[in-house]
Amino acid sequence: MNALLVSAILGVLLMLSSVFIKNRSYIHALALAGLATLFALNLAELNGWLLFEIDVKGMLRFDRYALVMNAIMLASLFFYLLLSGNAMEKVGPHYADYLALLFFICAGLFMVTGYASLLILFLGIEVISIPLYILTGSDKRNLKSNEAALKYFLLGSFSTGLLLLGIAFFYGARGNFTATVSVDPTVVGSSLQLAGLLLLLFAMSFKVSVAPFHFWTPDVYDGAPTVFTSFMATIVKVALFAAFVRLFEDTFSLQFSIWQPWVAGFVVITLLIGNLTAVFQQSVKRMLAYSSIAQAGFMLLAVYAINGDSKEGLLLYAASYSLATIGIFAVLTYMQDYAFEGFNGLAKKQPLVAASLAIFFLSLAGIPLTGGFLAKLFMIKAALAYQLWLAIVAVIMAVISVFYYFRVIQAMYFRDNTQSISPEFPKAFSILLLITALIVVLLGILPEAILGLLYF
Amino acid sequence: MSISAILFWVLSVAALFSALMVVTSRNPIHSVIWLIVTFFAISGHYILLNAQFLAVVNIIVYAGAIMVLFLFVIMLMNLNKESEPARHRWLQLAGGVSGGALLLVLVAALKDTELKSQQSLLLEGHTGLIKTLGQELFSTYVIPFELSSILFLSAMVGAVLIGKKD
Amino acid sequence: MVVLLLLLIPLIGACFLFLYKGDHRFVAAAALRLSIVSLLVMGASLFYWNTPEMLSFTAPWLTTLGSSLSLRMDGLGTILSLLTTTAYFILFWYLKGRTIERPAAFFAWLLLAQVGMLGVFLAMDSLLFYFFWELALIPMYFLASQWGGARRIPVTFKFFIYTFLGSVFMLIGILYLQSKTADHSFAIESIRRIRLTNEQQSWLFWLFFIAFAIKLPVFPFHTWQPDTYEESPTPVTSILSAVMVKMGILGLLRWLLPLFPIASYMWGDVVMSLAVAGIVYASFLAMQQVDLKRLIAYSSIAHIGLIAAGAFALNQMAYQGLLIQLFTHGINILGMWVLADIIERKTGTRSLDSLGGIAQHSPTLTIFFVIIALANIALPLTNAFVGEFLLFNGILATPSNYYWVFAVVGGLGIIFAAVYTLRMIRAIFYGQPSATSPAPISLATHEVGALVVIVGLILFFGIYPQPLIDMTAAFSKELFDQTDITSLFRKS
Amino acid sequence: MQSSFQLAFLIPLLPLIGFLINGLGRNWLSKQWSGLIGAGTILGSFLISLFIFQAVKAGQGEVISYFDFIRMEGLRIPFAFQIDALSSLFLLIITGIGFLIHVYSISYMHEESSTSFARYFSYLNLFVFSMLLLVLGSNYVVLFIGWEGVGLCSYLLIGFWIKNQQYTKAANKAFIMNRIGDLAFLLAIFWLIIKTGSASFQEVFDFIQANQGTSKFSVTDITIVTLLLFIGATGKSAQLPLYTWLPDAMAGPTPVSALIHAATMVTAGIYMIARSNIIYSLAPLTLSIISWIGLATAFLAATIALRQYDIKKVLAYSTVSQLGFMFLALGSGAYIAAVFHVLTHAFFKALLFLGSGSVIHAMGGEQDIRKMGGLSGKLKITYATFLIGCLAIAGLPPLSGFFSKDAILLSAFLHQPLQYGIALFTAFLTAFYMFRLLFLTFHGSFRGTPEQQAHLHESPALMTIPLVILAILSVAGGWIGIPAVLLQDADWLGNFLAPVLGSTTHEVSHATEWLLMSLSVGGVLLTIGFAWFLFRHYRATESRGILRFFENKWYVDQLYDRVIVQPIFYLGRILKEWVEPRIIDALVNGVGKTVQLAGRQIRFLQSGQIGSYVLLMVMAMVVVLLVQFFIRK
Amino acid sequence: MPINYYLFLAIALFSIGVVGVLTRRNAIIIFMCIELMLNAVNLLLVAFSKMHYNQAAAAAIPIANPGIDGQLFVFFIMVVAAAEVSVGLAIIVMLYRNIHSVDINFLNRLKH
Repeated sequence: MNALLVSAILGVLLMLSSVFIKNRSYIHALALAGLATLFALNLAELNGWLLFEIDVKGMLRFDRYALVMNAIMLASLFFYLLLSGNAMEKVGPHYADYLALLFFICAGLFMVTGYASLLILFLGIEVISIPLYILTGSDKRNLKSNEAALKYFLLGSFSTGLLLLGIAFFYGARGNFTATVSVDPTVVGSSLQLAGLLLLLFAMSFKVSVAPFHFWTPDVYDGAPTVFTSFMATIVKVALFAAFVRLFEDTFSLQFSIWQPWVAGFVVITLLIGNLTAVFQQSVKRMLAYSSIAQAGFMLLAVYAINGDSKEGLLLYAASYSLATIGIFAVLTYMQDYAFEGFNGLAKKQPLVAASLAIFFLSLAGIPLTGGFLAKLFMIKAALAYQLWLAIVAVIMAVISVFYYFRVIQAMYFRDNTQSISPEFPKAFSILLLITALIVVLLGILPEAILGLLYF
Repeated sequence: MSISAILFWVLSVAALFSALMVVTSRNPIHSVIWLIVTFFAISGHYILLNAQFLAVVNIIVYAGAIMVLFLFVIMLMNLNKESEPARHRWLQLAGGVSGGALLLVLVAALKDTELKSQQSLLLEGHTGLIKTLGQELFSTYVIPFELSSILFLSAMVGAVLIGKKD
Repeated sequence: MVVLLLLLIPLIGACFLFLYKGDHRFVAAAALRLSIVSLLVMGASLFYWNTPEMLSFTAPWLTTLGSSLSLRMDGLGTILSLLTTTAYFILFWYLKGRTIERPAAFFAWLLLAQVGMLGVFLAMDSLLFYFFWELALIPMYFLASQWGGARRIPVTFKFFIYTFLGSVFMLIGILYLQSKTADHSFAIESIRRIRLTNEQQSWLFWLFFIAFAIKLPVFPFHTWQPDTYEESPTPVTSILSAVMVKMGILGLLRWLLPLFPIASYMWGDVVMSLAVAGIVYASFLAMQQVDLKRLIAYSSIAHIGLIAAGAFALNQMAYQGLLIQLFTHGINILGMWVLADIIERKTGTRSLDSLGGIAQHSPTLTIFFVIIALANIALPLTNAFVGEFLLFNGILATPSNYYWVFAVVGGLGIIFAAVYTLRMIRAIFYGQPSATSPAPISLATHEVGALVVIVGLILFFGIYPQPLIDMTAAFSKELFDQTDITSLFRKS
Repeated sequence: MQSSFQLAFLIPLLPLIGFLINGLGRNWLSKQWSGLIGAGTILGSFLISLFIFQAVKAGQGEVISYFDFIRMEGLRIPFAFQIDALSSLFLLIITGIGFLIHVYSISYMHEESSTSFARYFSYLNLFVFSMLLLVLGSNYVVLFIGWEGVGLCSYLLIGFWIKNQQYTKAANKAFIMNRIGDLAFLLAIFWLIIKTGSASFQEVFDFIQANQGTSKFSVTDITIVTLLLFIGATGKSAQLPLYTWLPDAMAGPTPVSALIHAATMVTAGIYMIARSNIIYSLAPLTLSIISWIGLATAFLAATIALRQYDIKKVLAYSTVSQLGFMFLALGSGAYIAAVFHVLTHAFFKALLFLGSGSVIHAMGGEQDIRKMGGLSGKLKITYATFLIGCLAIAGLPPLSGFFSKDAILLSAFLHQPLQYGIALFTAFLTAFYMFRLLFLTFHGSFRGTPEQQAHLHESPALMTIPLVILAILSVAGGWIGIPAVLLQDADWLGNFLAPVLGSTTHEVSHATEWLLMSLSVGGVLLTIGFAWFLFRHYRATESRGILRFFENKWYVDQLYDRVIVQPIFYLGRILKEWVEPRIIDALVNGVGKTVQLAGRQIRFLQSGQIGSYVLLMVMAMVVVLLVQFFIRK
Repeated sequence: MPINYYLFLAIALFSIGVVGVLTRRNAIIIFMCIELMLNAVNLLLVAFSKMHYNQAAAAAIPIANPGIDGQLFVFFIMVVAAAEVSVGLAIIVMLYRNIHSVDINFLNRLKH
């Protein structure tokens, strides 16, 4: 609640800041300071301290899980701004506006992690989506960016329609929008609620890019300015997953046996399509887009297996996946083009960057001693409580993911640079990247650092 | 057949027909016009359902503001002729069939649904009155109401950001 | 505590070398010293620090998951740690004067791999085991891919992905077992207490077995191995082949057999058939190879087939032989790779067709080669004899109806081993000197030293193998008690 | 413990020390020193063996344990020596003849460089060490260690001239064929260990005698074990079907042929079976198989020897044939006769080989008897000793061969008259080809090149003295086992070996014995006359018919090549070229390829068209709704 | 009127919107079809609102303003739709500026 309100205020502040502050680094600093404040306020709320005492009238509910998730997102966002702030300037002249939109999105993120009414969920999703449409198209001269924006907008609006139809059915069955479980027998078995459930499932699947509702993802991620792709693919996706879990854990827990097989099916299709398609990509950026679909398949296991393991796993996933992906995209913004060949021989020229990237990719692939491994471990463990075959499919797909993640590692470490140009990275950037990588490793060694927040 | 039933049928047929025309019109301008007709028909339904305020808002906001915006953009782009080439035949067919299938499936699924009240009693109650709505909006729904301001802010920033020529 | 020390020494060394960008001489010397320290610590743990407190270490770690940093050195761990430290010492001594591109990274990766392998050998917690399992794999992959031959990238990638695929199945098995434990723990003691039905044992068996079969490798999961051995730089190949392969055997002995004894018996025939088929198959292929490294690679598959068959013989004799063989096979194959490396470096080729007549002018090298090659085919009074003797003896005593088939078909490997080994010796050393090796091959002092250590170990344990038997007797007894089929069936 | 037994460990140790000194110091030792060390250590062993022999003669044998080779729960294999009549006799043969051959070698190998000279002696010493280990071992494992050790040394010595790839090929062949037998031997040992829990002779024999026929050790077990042991013996002792390595082994230096391939190593199989006589006596089926295989080998090798032209090849086949006789004796249950023949054969065959070495030496390396002839004039000592050897092997009284062969024939007669007939015929063949060899080599006119003729000379004393000693032994060696029919209570050997091998008393009348003896002696004399008639003057003749078949060694090598070697080779080729890359690896790679291919295809779903995206989504929705509402209900 | 009728009417309108999205190429028309879908939902919500009101009235459940939630939700949907339209049209105009077309078939730089 603290963070939600303050982030909106910060958004307004940054929106206006461009009028008063001409130096971009000050704006950047302001944004970072704002984020730090948000983070502090969020932690304060974790300890029970609220900035405003507001009667939310059952619209919002910030429980511990939501707050921890927010903390993770804010921390990721902090690293994101540190690593990619520079790249944001290259997109266009409206630096402060981009930041303002980011903070508005932030408010949306907090809405979807802490909603208690489907209305807030809907509003939150829209608060996230509408600025994202704009950020996707923010590279106005770039036709790919334009195209991505329109595709994202049209498909996103379409899915909003599905979401609303689902909510309408839900309302028809229940008479309210409260996102809690209903034990009313006329509600539990009603086909209206069932239809609403399925439509909500489709709409949420769309938002978190779960197959077969993922089609927008590769095109949009590819077309959007890299720095915003990074944001979309990580923090936003994580928040929406939190919302997804919350919706099906609370509201539809009694229909568990109905939707669980469908989610399992979606997991399989998502993993298959995401991983298999990623194998054949020629551009690292597009490969990452598909890989984010594949990772979504893994995160969907958290929905599938609503249990302690899966929720802990989602937290770890949020942290490790976000940090690793943010790091990779941050490096990508420095590259000439996004072909795999661009990474050839990077290890010899930029050992720190290469090592960090290697750790990020290892984490994404789920190699032990990285956060990504433990995250996957939790997910598989959670799934194993129900179905062995699903766990087996998941790990096989994790192995397939090695196919494409390791292409970059191979390029960096095992191939020689044949081109004369090689990307230059500022020293501070390299060190920051390494710190990010070390955090990813730390997550794999001491996950208690994050999971502890849930219980203490 | 009561007057309300007659009105219902008339409005329904009008809505469906005009909606179909939106989809099938070759000329974008016609589509816009038909959509406005649809909105009017829906507003009529709102009145039948005792949602007077929404009916009015629907006409002002949708039929008025939003559709004018559409019209304006279409005019701006000089799309006011039957310029759109037809889609691939089978794609159209597949689209129609899929949409139809969706309709059929949903209707079939919900055909026997247990509704809490079978009949909609027309012209009864005061739910749709502006006063009731206003009171509720600024008490229970004050949080979403305030939060939607963020939406507008960001939409505003975004529209400026995108629309500005630099 | 000493087990932790064994892991920390190479770990610290690796970190230091990763950060240090120094000249070759310093790096090689530092690595050699580290390996000597490791070896000394290992020796001390054998003779002085062999109390249970010193040989085990437990610290809380990943407690929310039910895991802990639990290390213990039992008989199996002892012999494998001894092998690891010895092999590293020999290898680093051998590599002392060698110029390697980016030496610091090379040695650092090797040391990191040592951490992983020792961890696998000592871990008493299944999740920790899995961690180390992968930790050993990654450095090997980087080593092979960065310093390897022309086809290194696809070949080592296949190696990596194949092994990784196997290990994730094992991970599922581990997670399943953990979920069945009473205290939701990954510790081996807790897992042992689970009572599994035969059906559960059966599919868990395969989940684990595939991981180990690929690592070993057991026919027909072996195709990554010859390519990888060929393309890796030979020092890396030697570690892969001498030490890393033992991870798979350890997996069989510590995790597979004691946890799923009934399934091991049920599927024993299948596995042993694969194993002995692999012996013959690999021997046939070894006979056909013209590349020295590929030949040794296939011969290694044949040896591993025997070891795998021995593991499923489910009797104490086979276990005992296998445990000895762990050490002796490591030393012998290490010797083979060192020799292959010497020959390749000094003649510039490893094709049997273009080698020849080396014995004419380089008798010392020839003697080393012949001794190590003959040890490799388990001639009596070399170290491998006792191991293979007990192994075969155990295979003939396996509680299967086809015991004699396994013994006889596996025994064909003895004959074929002689065929390809002698062919190799003849092609490389006999006849007239070839164009590639007209001049005598001189060996540096440290190279001779390393080879002398190997030959010394071969002969010492060939004549007096009892220390190795004593080291592992308790473990083989315990393992047999856990997998004794007759008593298991009586119980159930 | 007998005090002299305490020295027993020195018997193998001395040659081992000799091996180490010669092996490690080969670059520094002069030829004199190498030879001295090589021969000296064997002499030392011989002297100790004599002591021990005396001690054994005086009393019982003993088992001396040194350390535990393998000690684990349920199995203990000590490194222990068994000293009894059998082993002490073999000790004498090995060290005695070994010493003579060492001495001979000093001269024979003098043309080698000092390094390879030392290498030669180190191999010889290692061989003697292994052979001693073989006969001293008190259990099958130590026996096996020596068994493999002699195989290894045989390999090293056959391929001694490493430049010649033909020779090294022969060495490989010898080693591999031996390994085939070794596998069977090993399996037998395993079987014994599994069934009896021990590998020590005494314990195994006690166990089997106590439990034979029961479920602990059934008749099948006995048959299997004895058969496997016998297969092991066929490898080492060059019996059918594993004999073909021995003629090829003639690639090694001639003294090596004398020592290894005539006097000692090849008799290891006989020793082993004699040692295990307690088990064999319980296995009549195996015994009969052994006798038939021995007989067949004897006959086959004799026929081949008829048409060979290489002096060493003839001797090699004769060795195979004589070994066949020994197995015939074993199979007939006449273990003492077999050991007796081992002893006498060691004398005269070593003599013959060394003699042939002397001839080859004189001929400058020529081994083809068609290019010799008339050497008796120049090589008088060699001729005389060679003649004695031929007479001995032909079995003419009172030379040693007569007594041992007679014992074998007698046992065969008692066992199975048909076998006796064939064995007798084979004995005639032996006389025939040996005298063919003698006549072609030493009689007639010289057929070599003039240079060779000029070069002809008698060998130096270091070579001829061993010849003479061996000739004396060949004459007198048989007198330790004179059958009762000729001289009462003169069968000293039988009495000596009886504690180990059991006494053999024949239930046969003296008249029959006389008949048999005269039959064989008369036949041999006739055969020698026939040979004299045929080969006094050599004429080059084209072999025809059956003789051509014999000359080509019954085409056995070709048969093995076609049936075993080539199929293995082609199978290997198929596996390498086809199965490995196209099936197994292709399956593995196929998975990867499938992934890639699937990726390539699936990505076309991503058409870039909003319409198709929405279409797919709607279709998915319709399917899910349809299934949920109308099928899963 | 039976609420079912409203339900079917809304679904029909919604499906027509979907068909429009599927069959048209003009981005603006597609967007309009999406608006049609939203309106179908609005209609449905209002109908359900009425239904809940009736039910509460019939059962005399003491809730203040039964069924008002649905109508308020419609209000928010309109708010959102307005914001969406402003952004959406801005994007379409931007695209038109660059490629002088609003035909979505020309949007295929990003694929596979």
